[in-house]
Amino acid sequence: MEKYLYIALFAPLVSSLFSALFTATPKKMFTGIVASLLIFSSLVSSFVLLMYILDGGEPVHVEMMTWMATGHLYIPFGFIVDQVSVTMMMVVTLVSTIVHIYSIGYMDHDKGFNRFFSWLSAFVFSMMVLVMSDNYAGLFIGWEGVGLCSWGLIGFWFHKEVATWAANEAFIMNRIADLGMLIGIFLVYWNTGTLQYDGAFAAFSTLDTATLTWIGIFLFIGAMGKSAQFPLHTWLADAMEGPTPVSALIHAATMVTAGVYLVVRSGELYDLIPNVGLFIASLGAFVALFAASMALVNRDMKRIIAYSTLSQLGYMFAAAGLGAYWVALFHLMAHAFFKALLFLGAGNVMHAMHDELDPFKMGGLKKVMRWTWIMMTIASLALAGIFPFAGFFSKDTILEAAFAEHHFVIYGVLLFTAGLTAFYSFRLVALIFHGEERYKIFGIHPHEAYRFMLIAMSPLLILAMIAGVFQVPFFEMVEEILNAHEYHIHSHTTLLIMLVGTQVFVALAILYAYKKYASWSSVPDGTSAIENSFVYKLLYNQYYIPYFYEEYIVKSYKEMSEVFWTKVDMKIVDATVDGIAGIIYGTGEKTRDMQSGNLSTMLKWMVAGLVGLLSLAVVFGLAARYSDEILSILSALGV
Amino acid sequence: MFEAIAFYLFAFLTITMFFITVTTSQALYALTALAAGMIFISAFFFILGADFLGAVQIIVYTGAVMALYAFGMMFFDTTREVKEKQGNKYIIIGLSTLAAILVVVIFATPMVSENIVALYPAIEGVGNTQEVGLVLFTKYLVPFEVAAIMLLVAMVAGIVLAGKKMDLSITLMNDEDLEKEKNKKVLS
Amino acid sequence: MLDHILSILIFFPALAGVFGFMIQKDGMRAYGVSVAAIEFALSLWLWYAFDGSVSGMQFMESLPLVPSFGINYTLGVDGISLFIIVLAAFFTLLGIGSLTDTANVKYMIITLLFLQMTMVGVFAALDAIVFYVFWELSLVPMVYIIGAWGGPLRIYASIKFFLYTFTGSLVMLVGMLFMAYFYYQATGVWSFGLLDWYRLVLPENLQLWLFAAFFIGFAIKVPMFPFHTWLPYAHGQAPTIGSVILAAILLKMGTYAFVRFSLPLFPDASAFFMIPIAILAIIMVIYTAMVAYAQKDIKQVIAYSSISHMGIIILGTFALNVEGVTGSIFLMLGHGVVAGALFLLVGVIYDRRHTKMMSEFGGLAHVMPKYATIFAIMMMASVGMPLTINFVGEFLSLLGFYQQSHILTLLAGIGIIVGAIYMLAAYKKVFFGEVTNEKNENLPDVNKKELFALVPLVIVAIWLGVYPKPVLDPINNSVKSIIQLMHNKSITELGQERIPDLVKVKEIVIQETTIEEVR
Amino acid sequence: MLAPINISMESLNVLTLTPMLIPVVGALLILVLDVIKGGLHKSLYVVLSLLFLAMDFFSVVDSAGIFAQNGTVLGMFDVMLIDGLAILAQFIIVLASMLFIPLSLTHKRFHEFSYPEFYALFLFMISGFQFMVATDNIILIFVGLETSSLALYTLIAMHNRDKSFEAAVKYFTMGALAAGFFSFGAMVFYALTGSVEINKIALVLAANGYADIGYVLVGVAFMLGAFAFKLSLIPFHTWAPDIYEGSSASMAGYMSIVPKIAAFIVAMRFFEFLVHSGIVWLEVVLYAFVVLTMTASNMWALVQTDVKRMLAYSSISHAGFVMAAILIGTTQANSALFLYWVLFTFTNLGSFSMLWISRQKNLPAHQMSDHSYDKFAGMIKTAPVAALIMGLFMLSLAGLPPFALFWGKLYLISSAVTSGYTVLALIMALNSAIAGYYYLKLIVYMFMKEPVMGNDGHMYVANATLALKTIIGIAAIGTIFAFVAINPLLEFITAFVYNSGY
Amino acid sequence: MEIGLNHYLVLSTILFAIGLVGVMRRKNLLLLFFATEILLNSVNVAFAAISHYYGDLTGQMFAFFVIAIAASEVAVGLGLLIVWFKRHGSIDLDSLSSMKG
Repeated sequence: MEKYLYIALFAPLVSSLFSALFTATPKKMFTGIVASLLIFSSLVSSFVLLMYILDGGEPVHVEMMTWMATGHLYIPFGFIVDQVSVTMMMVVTLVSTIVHIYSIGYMDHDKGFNRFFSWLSAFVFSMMVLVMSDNYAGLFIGWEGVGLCSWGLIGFWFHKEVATWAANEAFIMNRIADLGMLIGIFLVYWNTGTLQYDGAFAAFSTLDTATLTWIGIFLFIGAMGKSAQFPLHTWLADAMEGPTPVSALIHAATMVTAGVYLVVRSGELYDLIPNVGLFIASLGAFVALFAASMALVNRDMKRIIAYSTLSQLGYMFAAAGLGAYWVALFHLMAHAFFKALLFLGAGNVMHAMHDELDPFKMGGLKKVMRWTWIMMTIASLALAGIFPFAGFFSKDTILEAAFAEHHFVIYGVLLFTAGLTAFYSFRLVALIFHGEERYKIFGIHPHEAYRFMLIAMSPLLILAMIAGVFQVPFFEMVEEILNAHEYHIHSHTTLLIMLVGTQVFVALAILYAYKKYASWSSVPDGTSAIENSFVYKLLYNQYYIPYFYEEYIVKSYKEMSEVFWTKVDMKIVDATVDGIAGIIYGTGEKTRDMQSGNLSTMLKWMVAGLVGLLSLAVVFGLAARYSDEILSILSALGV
Repeated sequence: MFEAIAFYLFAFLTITMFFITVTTSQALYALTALAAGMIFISAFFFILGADFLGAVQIIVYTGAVMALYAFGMMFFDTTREVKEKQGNKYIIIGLSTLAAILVVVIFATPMVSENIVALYPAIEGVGNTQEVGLVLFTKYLVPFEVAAIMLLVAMVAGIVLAGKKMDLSITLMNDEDLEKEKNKKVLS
Repeated sequence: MLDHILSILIFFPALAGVFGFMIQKDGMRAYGVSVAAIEFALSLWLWYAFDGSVSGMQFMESLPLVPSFGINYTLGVDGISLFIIVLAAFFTLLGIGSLTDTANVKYMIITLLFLQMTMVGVFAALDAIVFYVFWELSLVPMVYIIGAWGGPLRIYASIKFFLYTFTGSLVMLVGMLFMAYFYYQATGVWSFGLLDWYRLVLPENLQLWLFAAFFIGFAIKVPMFPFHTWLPYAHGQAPTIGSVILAAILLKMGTYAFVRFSLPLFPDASAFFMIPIAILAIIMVIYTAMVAYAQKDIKQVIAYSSISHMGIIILGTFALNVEGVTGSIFLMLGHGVVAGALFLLVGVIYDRRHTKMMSEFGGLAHVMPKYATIFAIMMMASVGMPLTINFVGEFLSLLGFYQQSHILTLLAGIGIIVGAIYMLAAYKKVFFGEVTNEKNENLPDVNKKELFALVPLVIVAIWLGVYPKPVLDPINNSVKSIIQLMHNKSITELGQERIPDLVKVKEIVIQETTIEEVR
Repeated sequence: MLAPINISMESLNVLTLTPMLIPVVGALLILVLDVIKGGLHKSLYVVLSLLFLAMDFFSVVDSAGIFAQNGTVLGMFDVMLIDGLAILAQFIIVLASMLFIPLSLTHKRFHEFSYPEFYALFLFMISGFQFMVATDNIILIFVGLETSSLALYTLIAMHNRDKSFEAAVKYFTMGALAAGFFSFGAMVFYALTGSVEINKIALVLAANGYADIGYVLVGVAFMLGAFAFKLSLIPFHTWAPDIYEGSSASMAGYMSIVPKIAAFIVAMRFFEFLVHSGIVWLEVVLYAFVVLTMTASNMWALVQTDVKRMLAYSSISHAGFVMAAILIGTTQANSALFLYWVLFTFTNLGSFSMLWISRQKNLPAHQMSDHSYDKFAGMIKTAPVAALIMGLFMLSLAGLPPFALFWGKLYLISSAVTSGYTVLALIMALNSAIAGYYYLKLIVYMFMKEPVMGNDGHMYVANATLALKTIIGIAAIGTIFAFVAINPLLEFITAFVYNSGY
Repeated sequence: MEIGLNHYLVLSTILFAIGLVGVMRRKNLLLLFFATEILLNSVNVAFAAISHYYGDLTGQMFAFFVIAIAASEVAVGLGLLIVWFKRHGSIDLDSLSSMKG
């Protein structure tokens, strides 16, 4: 099995390096094809491994070589394929294979075609390292690696100012979280003496709660950055400046879920600290609602989907925080499928609309882009959690888990969010595909995407529809290592009421969205009453958080840097040094007149020197001669 | 008693003479006062029994040194009134008075140490000149000879500096000029 | 030959430099490259022959110089110094090989060869005075390089560089003399031998004073905040090759000296000053990173980034445990490679445009894709991306210091954020966007000569990031012996508490080589 | 009546006089030769002087051998004192003189070298210095001092241009005042102890337990004034820059070395016992002298525009630095003094010689003085070897290892450290750093600036001949390879100093 | 009223101080040299006195050599002055200030 492990791991690397060879040359179709094939081979290997694990095989654990070893620290390049990581591997390789193939079409006309595949494959490799590593340090390699590739891919169109800005923002925001992660790793090392998962988990039970809490918090801070949880969420929406396949792969299906993966992976830790878990769950629920609310009014197709991703990540964290790791993981998987599908569909739309993103400028596209319409509708249904699509199985289980754990507030929030999700998803679908063909105003002639792109997307379509089937096998698989409960509400009646109630609520939301937007006819110009209402503005400006960051953090950082340089460094630190030198030089300059060159003055200096010596001599001589008297006087004075 | 009177008298005279020397604006007065002061100093030597020294003082100072200075004065044409720009008088007076007072303060107190042994005691019944000769040509033979070298140096120096050799400066001349001068046989 | 390999390594370039005066101008470059290549090959041989499993000094040589005053020409390498020597040889080779056509190439190469002598000498010296000799001597060629080939402020910069470091090292010299005197008092024999000094246990107050004296010398060289202001000038004005060598090797002398002198000689003082120095290091990390962000000149950005990274090295050094110290030494190598490469990269555009102002550039990724790629790799290495050389060092340094202070490490860790900020911002300004300045439209991409220098650096940066073991192991062994020595020597409770006892935790064999054995 | 005096020749130890008499004989020979046949070329006199100096040198070697066997030798009614200090000082004096005298074989003609009197006076001067160091009798010290000083004044003036006369007159006048100080100081000590021999003075004072401390201090004050003048300690230094500037570069270099070592020896003889007697006043005053001299002269050197004047101030600073050895007063410190001065001889004479070979007769319009900094701009481009050598001397003066002066500084600072003068050691170190600036300034001009238009580099060697180049070569080799010689030198010096009881 | 050694020492000091005044005050070099003669003479008085009171001849020796030195100085000093005067026609020391700083 190790062979498959290595293939799964290194095929993307080979793909990346191969494509990298051609980065400086014009587009070469075969780089895309080779890359896709290599990623596909990785998918196949992952599938083989999945089958092996499903068959009840022992987790595959390899230690390739030593990475760092010093003192007591020993970090190998170790990889493990167990139930959790194989799930992630499947998700990653599957979505990436599809995205790769899709990108051959999507990036067709781009100058940086070869470079794109190099970055994309590099990302897959990093993600594989992230999920397959058997220790925190290896995870961190992948963690940073995906950050790097995300930077490269968001800023892929580096001639665009916004794109590069977003890339840097994403990288730096992630770095903030990475610091937390790093501290978490340090804590793990100094308290358990190892960074290997098995060793560390075994040692956790011996540690006191305070330490564990700190570890849990810091690791979660890392997860917050990567998964764009509040308050580090702003980068995700901005990251939509990257090519859409990137958004599909990185900012929907895989990288952003790394945080969830981390929490799931460290489940044994979070089990020991339920308070932190509750915090994670609460934050997740909050983010779910918070992001969904922003998605309600946004006028950027990709951003809406991005907020939706954010919201779904909130769901995952809510589940993971409540200890329902397998549920979180399952939702992660399901979400990957339908969200990637949604993004790729959005990519088709963008392609068709010449990179227009405002859904209000579209409308009626279903006639031109039939398949895309179908796919996006199904993906939205899945997202909304309509039976029998994938989302239903995963999301409802989260609600059940929240209910079963008696966290009714979280349950309520998540339930309400489910309605919002349905609303904004179908607001989007309705605006894009239904109603009047508003794009005609702008003189755009949309067309359907290449066929092979649609074919490439089809596995996702299928999975979005049927992934619910896997719920039980999945549960059975992961329960071996995750502390998994089946969340059964004791009363079947309650369960039924909940299920049906939720479905009805969601369906109502969908209908409302259709009703409101399916026949939309005009492009809003910011004059309507609703657009000027406080709530609308608040939501549209993302609660003014980016504005706050820009005004109060970025600007003040810039100003402070400027002050540090021009004032502190130049005017204080350096000026002190120069000042000392200047004083020495200046003293020389001022006192050089002592050397007046006049002989008489020179002689006077000599005599003055002598007199100086003599006065000292007399003072000292008298003091020495009358030392007894002086001492007695001094002692009389009480000195 | 005689000694005391003589001391104070000559002390007064030397101080006055030297004072005139350093303060007068007439160069000739200064020269004369210096010569007089030196002669009065020789009086101390006689009082103190250093006859030979007194004689040397008169011969060397009044005879040789003063003659040289007189010659110099004529050469420099400083027999008239000397105009000197004076700087800050207070510095001069202050410094020298301070120096004097400081030393006097110490010197006015008698010495307490008593371990002084005369290394070359005066010999009873022997004239001062003889004694001096004895010490000078035994113990101080080497300094005496070095003094001779010193005088030789002074002589050579005086001849070199004041003679014609310094009239033309080779240092300041270019090579061409030097060749010309050489032809004139002025330079060696 | 192997017995005297260190002497050969030191004096071969100097001798070659002297002979270089006889070479005609045309052949000078070839001569320089071949000399540097031989030197590099010799250094590789040294590495090959080095037994990484031994913790003590190897290839020791000793020759009496002023025996009556205890000064001996003693050399030796251990895992700590070995790699910096190799790096010095490596960079001299790259530097000479990629030298652009400047005025007086001949003198430049001769100067570089002399510089190499001093660099190797500093790291191979095991006698305080010999160390000091090379330490000071290294100033001269560097001052000449800055002053003769530098920018408009070159004279100010070179004088500042010289005087600042010279002042610091003179204070250090006084410290060394005290150290020798205490050794004399303790044993009745004068000695400046480092290994002799290692055996001397000093009372705490003396340790504190001497530590301070050495600290001034080292801190200025590093340079530590607030003694750092010479560095931006030196880098800003120096020609490319000067900045490269300065950043890659010369700065490491300071941090190396901390490990070689301050820690083992004054364990208690090191423990005592750990927190204040860590605070200084944190200021270095964050403050200079912010200052770097405000820079307009790309070279200044990298200059300040050097200071920032040196902060992490200092932090790792004063972690006083194996992880931290090993990490800091590895980071010295890492920063050497990365900063050296970045300065070389800046030199590439400077050669083409004769300006380093970021506002003059923009969109270079369009016209110089290879260049942008290499720059990006090195930038990522600089911000400490895992699997690059810097990450290993930074990770270990911070990890090590975490044992001593959690909160300070957290603060220092901000460095990885602010480091990313200025680097990415600078990269964005130079490479991203449209080509706005028409002068940049036809800039040629990196040429072969530049690739000759850059590609090996990229390879090293990644190779040692992925597989640091061959370097890390020897360092680790030597560091263990130093830490154990410190623990054994420390006399205060603080020292005992802060410096781990390795013997207790795990059996390790500490070998002590002494000068007597060599003689 | 007096009894006839019987003195055995053996007790006189006439041989103790040989080293001093050799130059006297040489000087007389030169004078006689000139009388017999005038107009001989200067090279003859140079070689003759060298010959006599060589003989002098060997005779000092001879006395060194005697000292190594028998210890201190007294002679000529105990006036002559041949101890380690005397021998070491004579070595330095003769060596420096031998390095100096070939410098008169210049390519250009200068006034003083054309006259045999120059060489005669020079040899007389050397003998004066030798007498000065080889005795502890204040009278002989005084006479020797004056002999050499008078000769020196004349030698300076013989350069024969306005500045040199000005320099000579200034030096002379101040020297006369200093002579007054010296004699007054000697008088006070004579009054105190009835003796003019330093060792007896020390004995008597110690026997009295320094009862008349006031008198002692007055005497010391005057003596200090006289020595401070000779050693150019601030504020008695004012002559030094002007005299160095006024005299020829070679003479300036010579003056920075030989008269000072002679004065140092006398100062060492005179102050050592006082320092060790625990007079706080003296320690304070010497401390002040050392610090003031080092620091202030460094500051003034910073602001100079002429290299020779800069070197003059730097010489003052070095003198202050070495004065610290007298203050510290241990065997190590006194040895350090000699070590320092030997190394300083090579370096400083070398750097002044470099100025000397670049001496022009006519200054270009833009050049303000003989050796202004501008003159050396871009020297590396036009005269690389000369620039390298000059740079070498500057680095050595700055105390950069491993060049000569570093070892001197090292040992001297170490002696301060060893005797607990921590602050002094730090001040000395920091002053070396300040000094680094002005030495570097010249290097900056030479190596980093562009040459003035029309400068083909010839002017840097305008005055060069083989003889001058040889001397510079010797100085350069001595400066670079000093580290080889440190150990034997140190052992030799320490043994001699220790065995002389210092 | 016995005249003791101290009297002579004080006298010598006063004379010395007068010499110092002259040295500092005089701008005419020739007259300045007079003052230096006074300095040396004042010391001679003291030497003779000490010699007398201690019954020791060394003081007289010293005075003797001081006189010799003074005489030599005059020779050299006058020589220098003559050269200077030949060039500049002045022996005012204010004319001697081409070097300074």
